[in-house]
Amino acid sequence: MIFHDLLALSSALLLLYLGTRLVRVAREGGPEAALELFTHAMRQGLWLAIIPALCELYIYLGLESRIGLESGPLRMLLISAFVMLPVVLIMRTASWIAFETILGAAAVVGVLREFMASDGFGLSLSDSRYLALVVFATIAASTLVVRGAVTGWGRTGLGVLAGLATVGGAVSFFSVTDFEAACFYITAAIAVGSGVLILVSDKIVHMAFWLLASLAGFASFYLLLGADFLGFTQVLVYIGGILILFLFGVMLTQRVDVPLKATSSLRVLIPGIVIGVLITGLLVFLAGGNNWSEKAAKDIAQIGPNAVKAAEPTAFGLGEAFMSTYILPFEVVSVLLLVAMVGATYIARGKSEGDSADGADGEGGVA
Amino acid sequence: MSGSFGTCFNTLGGLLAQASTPAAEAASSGVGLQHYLVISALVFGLGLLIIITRRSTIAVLMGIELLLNSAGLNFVAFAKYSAGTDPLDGQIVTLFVIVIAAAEAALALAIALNIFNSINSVELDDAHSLKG
Amino acid sequence: MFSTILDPQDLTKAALAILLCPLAGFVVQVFFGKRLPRQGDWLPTGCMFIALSIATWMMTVLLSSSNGIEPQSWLVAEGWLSSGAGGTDKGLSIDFGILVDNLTIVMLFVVTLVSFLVHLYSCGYMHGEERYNRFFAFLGLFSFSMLGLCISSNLLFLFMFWELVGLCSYFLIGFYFEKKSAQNAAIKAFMTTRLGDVGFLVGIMIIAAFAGTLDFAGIFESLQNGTWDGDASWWLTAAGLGLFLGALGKSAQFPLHVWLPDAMEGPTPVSALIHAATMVVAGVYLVARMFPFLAGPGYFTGDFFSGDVLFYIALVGSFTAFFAATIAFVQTDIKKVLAYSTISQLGYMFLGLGVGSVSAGIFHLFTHAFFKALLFLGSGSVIHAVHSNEMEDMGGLRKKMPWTGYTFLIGTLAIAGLPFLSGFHSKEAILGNAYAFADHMGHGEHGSWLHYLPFAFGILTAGMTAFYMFRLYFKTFEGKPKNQEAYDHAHESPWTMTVPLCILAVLSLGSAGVAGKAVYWFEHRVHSEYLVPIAAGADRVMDHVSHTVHDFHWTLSAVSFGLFVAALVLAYCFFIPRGPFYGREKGVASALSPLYVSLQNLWYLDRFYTWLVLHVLHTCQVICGHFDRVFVDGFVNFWGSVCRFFTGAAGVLDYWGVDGLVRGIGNSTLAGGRRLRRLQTGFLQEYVNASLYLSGGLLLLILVFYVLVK
Amino acid sequence: MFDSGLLASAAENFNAKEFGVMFEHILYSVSAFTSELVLVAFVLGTLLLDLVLPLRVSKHLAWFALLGCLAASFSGGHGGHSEEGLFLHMLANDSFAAFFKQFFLFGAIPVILLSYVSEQFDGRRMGEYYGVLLAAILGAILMASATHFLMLFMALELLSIASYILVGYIRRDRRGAEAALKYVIYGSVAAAIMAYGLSLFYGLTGSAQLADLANVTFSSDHAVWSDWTLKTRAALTTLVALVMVFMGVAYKMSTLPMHFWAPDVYDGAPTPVTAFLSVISKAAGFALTLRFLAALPVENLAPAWETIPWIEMMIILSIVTMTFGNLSALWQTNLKRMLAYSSIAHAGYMMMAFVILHSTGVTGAQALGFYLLTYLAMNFGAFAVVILIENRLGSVDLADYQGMGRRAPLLCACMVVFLFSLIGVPPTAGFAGKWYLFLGVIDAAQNNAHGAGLSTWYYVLVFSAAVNTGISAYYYLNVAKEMYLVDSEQKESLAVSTLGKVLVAGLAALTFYLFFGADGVLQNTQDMVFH
Repeated sequence: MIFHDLLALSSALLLLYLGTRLVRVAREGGPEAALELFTHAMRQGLWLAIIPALCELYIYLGLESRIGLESGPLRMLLISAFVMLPVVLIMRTASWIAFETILGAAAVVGVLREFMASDGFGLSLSDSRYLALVVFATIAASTLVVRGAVTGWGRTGLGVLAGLATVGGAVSFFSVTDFEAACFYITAAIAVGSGVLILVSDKIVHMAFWLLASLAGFASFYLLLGADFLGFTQVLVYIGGILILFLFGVMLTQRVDVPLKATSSLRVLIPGIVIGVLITGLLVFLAGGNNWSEKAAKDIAQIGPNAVKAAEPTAFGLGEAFMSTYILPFEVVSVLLLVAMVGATYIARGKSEGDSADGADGEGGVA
Repeated sequence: MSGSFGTCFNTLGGLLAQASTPAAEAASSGVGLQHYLVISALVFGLGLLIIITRRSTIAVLMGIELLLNSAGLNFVAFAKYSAGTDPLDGQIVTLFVIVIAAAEAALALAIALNIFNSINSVELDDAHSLKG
Repeated sequence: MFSTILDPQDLTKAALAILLCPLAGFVVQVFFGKRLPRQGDWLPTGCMFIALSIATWMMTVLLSSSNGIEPQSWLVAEGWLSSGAGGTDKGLSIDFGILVDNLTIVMLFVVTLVSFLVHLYSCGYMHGEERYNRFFAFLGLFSFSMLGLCISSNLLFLFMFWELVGLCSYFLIGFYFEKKSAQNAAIKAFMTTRLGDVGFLVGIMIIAAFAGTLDFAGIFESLQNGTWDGDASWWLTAAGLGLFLGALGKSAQFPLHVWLPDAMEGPTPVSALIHAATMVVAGVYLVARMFPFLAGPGYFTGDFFSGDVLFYIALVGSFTAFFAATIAFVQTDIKKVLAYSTISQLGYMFLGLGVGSVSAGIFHLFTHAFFKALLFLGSGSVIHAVHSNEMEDMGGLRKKMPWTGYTFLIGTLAIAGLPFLSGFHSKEAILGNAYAFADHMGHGEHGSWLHYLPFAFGILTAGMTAFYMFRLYFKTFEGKPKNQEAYDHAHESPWTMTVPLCILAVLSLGSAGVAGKAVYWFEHRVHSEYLVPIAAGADRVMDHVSHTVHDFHWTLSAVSFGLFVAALVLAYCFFIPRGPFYGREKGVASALSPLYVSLQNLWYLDRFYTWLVLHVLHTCQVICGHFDRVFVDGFVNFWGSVCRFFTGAAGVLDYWGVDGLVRGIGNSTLAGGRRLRRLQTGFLQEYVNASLYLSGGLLLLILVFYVLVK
Repeated sequence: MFDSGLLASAAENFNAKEFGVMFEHILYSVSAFTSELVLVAFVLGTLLLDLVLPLRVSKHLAWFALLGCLAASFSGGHGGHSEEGLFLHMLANDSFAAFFKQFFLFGAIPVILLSYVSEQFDGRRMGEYYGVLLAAILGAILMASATHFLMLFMALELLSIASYILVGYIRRDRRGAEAALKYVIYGSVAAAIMAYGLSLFYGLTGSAQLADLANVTFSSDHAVWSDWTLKTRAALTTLVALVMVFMGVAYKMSTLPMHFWAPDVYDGAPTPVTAFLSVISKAAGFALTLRFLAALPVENLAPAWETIPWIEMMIILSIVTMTFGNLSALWQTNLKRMLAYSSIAHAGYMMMAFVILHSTGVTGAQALGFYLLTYLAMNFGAFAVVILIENRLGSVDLADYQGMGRRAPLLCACMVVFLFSLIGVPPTAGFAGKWYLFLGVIDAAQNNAHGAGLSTWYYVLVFSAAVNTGISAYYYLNVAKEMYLVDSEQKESLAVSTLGKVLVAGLAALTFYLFFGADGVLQNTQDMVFH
């Protein structure tokens, strides 16, 4: 199809761009400079280029299996490895073991899943329960790992979080009645509670941790809503990418453990809190009592409150949609990412003013 | 356990709504659309509060991520529960929102780094030379 | 080619030729003027001469026809600007066209004549000035705009040329831009007239919306069709007042007259051209042109005295005439006296139009153009000689400058209304019509003393005019020199300056040649019919009016002659050394000191504007001090700008306005604490906050509408 | 989960015929999408050429980018406008979209030339700049034609992200960095709020198509509870969603309540970028908003919409925006800041187009399209003069313009033309543009285009706009005054590049042309419709 060719072309051009710049820098500043530029670019968001490539790969595979090629666990492994590559690269320079752990857990999800779905443990879990279990386990494990690094309220909060996640995991592992509701409330507590903790934390790194927990909660929501691919993407992109980026931002711009100047001045704070609370109240008011549509009632009436609808894998559908209905956004987003990437690398480039000194760019103005 | 949670939730919803709608009644013991919407509204509010009250650029960016996530959750929840919709529609929108958010965050951080190189700070309050 | 242009059957081509002459002069002058011999002053002058020749020819065509010519129009560019879904009922199509009728020809003649003489005069007066070439370029552009204004067949094009006239006046008033006062005067003139133009534009919009056309013929037709009947009559009045507001600004009528005296900062020929003969009469022309519209649907049934707008015009005009005359009493700057006299005479013109006699108003415009241009150019000649504007530096100059002195005397007599001079005729026509109006309306159903007011003001002003003009003349040209040094250096001006004076003097006499014939022709018009075509049904009323005017004619002449003589005697007593009260004017003044002081202060009007603005400002400050900066900033800026609008006097303003503001803000800041930051603080989170609040406010506003309105 | 059974069922569901139809449609869409594809190719081309070209040549990539715009403009000649849209209702394929496509491609040319003549970028590699600029143009084009929430959001983000980069393009410049930071944060917040609003609309209609906004319906059976405040809570939701979406687009249009970023960002950004933001970015926002509003039903009102007073809201916003802009501009001494506030004021005028959206006379699309054209000419012109003078003086302070009339006669003469056009004085384009807007509103008031009872509102709107043009005259004339009526000690004339002079003169000529040739231009905008 012409679009695949176009896509391939744009990816090729992208690689060409990167490659040429690297070669150029290498010629002018030697291999060290090139390496530095490369790692710097990776830190600064070049990894974003992976996302369309990832989607592309996923879809290619999805379409292939549609016409009869069975790949199964191998495919998931491939994807996981592919995704982990830049993450690990970043990890190594940052040596954030905790994150490595979390992401490692996220990455084995695919393998585990394949294994368990084939009754490897002799358990027959429904999809949703299984997914929820994985997410909760991830959260709990990572929290416990990270907990050692923090002190004070952050430590307590993490403990609570870990407890919640453990309960969630237990709920999902043992067949509890009204499974979905239990999962939902625990996830909600994690997502919203972590959000509150972001608001009141006094250290930027703690905020990042809480953001991680909150976003993991959202991933869990997506899974509960039957959007498996979306849940994984959330984990990979947000937790694997954006958060790392944030932490780099933190490291590059300020000392990690220094408490922040608490908040803005009162003249912003008070009216800000007032309007924020008002808006929240309004939205909750609207969400809570609106007769949004007829279907919600019907669906639940048909299925019954306690019956968990068997979630179908969404990858096939998404793949098809990407290649048909949503082909245009799919192509446009690659332009968008290209622009963002070019811009981010350009703007965050080192201290040298003119472009003639590209070779010195590698140092990246970093610690 | 679920009972107590559910009661709390429905009491809240009932207070807000003054009368529960059929959808809420049908889902009284389960999780329905409104539950997700309330969560997303709460997170949206939290995001706004973070944006307004925290001074660090990076914290503000985290707030923006929360806003975008709450919008995404809305899309997915509506897609699952609303009439006549293909669930995949909402998911795809959210997928793109995530990707766009990533691009935006990367760029914003690059810009924050850039201003750090100029004024040696990423506090928003320190960047106010343009005014009037 | 000449036969095409000079075709008595089709005058529109000739009108276009007149329009293009000064344009051509301008274009060449602006690009190549500096490189031409004599900096190219002969070029625009020559172009204006050609234009004048054609206009004179048109005038002869007009005069040779007993009842005037039929209106002729020529659509030069049809559908130049069109809108609406291709010719639907509410679509609007605007054509650029040329309309030539009696009124146009009169205006063309006046403008080209005065303009040509001013060009000629400037060759002498401006000689050796910096930017000499540019001055002529501006003069050419100005003449072009004024001529374009007169021949447009379309209100929108009239407006465009109108704006162009304003723009040129901006350049010409600010010609000596080295002087701060000239800069301020230029801005003041432009802004004040623009204030009126807002009304004009609104009027145009309303007309476009209702009539669906902006062609004059189309507008009058819509009036006849009943488009404006019923509920729409309110809009008719609104549109009429809007147009009048435009005229008010341009023609410097009360209360927008404040710019004209300041505008004397421009070179004297410019004063003569812009502020005596052409630009300020644009408003008069507009009212005359739109007369049927302003008179309302009654115009077509002969009931055009009943139009609300016309009556307002008469009231404002007559009051302005009186008001400006009082101020002219005490001015000591020769050009300022003439400036206020101009305002006063323009008031006369509006009085004439307002009482329903277009011919009388335009007649006065016609004669006024000559004697006022004469007076201005004469004063320019004097200023040129003694290098001062103050009458305290003059006196006895007639002996040194006979040509200037005698021609100035003729001008004075003409404006003062000596019988059988041009000014006398036109003033009589206006007063006669004003009396007829008062007589007709005052006895009518809704008649009141208000209807006699215009006439009363008019007759009062006639006497006052004579007095202050003689005061001017006596103090300048008669008696003993008050400043011997200046007197010794004074000398007669070169011929380029005196020749225009003589020509204008002859025209002001109104007894010979073209002017004489024109004056008689005009008088004939005034007593029989109107310059603009009148409806058939109006004949009866016309007859009645003209009879009243005729009956009253001799009484009126006697009265005004009496006033003239009384004013002359009084002026003689005060300002001639042999007179019994010579030198005692100060005593009289101090006896009448409250009146005198207020006159000297221009009836405190300029100050009133300043005071009003500052007072309101202060109140607002106190109130707003406790609001958010949004409101404070808004009001401060707004009132600050209004201050500048009206006063333009930077010195006073800086002290009372800006400093006062700063002080006020300082105090409020102390009181109101940190809440009074500037809105655009530079703090991003405050922006976000403010945006959220504003959005919330927006939501609330919608809810209010939602609940209340729907 | 990935067992063969599922795969088999998926294969069964696969309908080859349906797929074929879709494929046909996509092929068709691509043929109507050529100019955007060409633009993308030039984006990549610019970036790549920058890598192989030496530094001193990279400045001249401007010509390559210019070529890209022209090529895209000429390759857009797809015959016939279909009503079914492109890419399965992702984009509209109507005359409105076509007009704006050409508008943006045409408007990019002055931006590129301004960047080329500006000396702010000297010594910098310009490949990324022009590449990103072209991508921004692509975003603007998509914004004008998007008919799907996702596409709409994505196009807006594409333009925004590209703009952030352009604003911060001069690294290590403190003001530029601050401007970029403010822009990116403010913009992200606005976009996120808009996304939330869109999600609410999605929930209300069950569809992400703009066209389905008309289907917002509420069953009022369950709404008895709410009589104490509103008729339905659902209607309140619609209002909130509307305001939220409006916040997103208002930020692009720089109208109240989301205008706060504009003065600071305009001030700190490189001047050509400021010009870009004030015209192209704004125009894209207006195009998007107009399309959005056009999707709201007016005729045969759906139950939810008949009570939403969005026209009154627009009128109030329009008045407040123009007044705010003009009043704030009065006291500015920095020319870029003044133009920023003036740009806010002009956004207020342009908002008048929204209220005459469905008129039978001058339609909103027509008046807006024409006004944007005039605004393009005059505002780019003004910025061109500012840039050329900034090149020499390194300052945009009004005080430095004293006596400039003698030092740079051509520039200042043209500047006066632009200023008068911005005021709206004939015979310049600004007058014609305003004329059409004003006329449209009055026309609509006469015809009761949006129902009776609004006429007074319309007259108030026109009156305020007329008063506002009066106010604006003050600060525009102030610039003219400084240039011509104030003398300065500096007398030597400014050396201005020939290209700069040609550019300025060309824009001045365009300013006049749009007045005198208004008729011809309007013929092109007359049949602008939405599908």
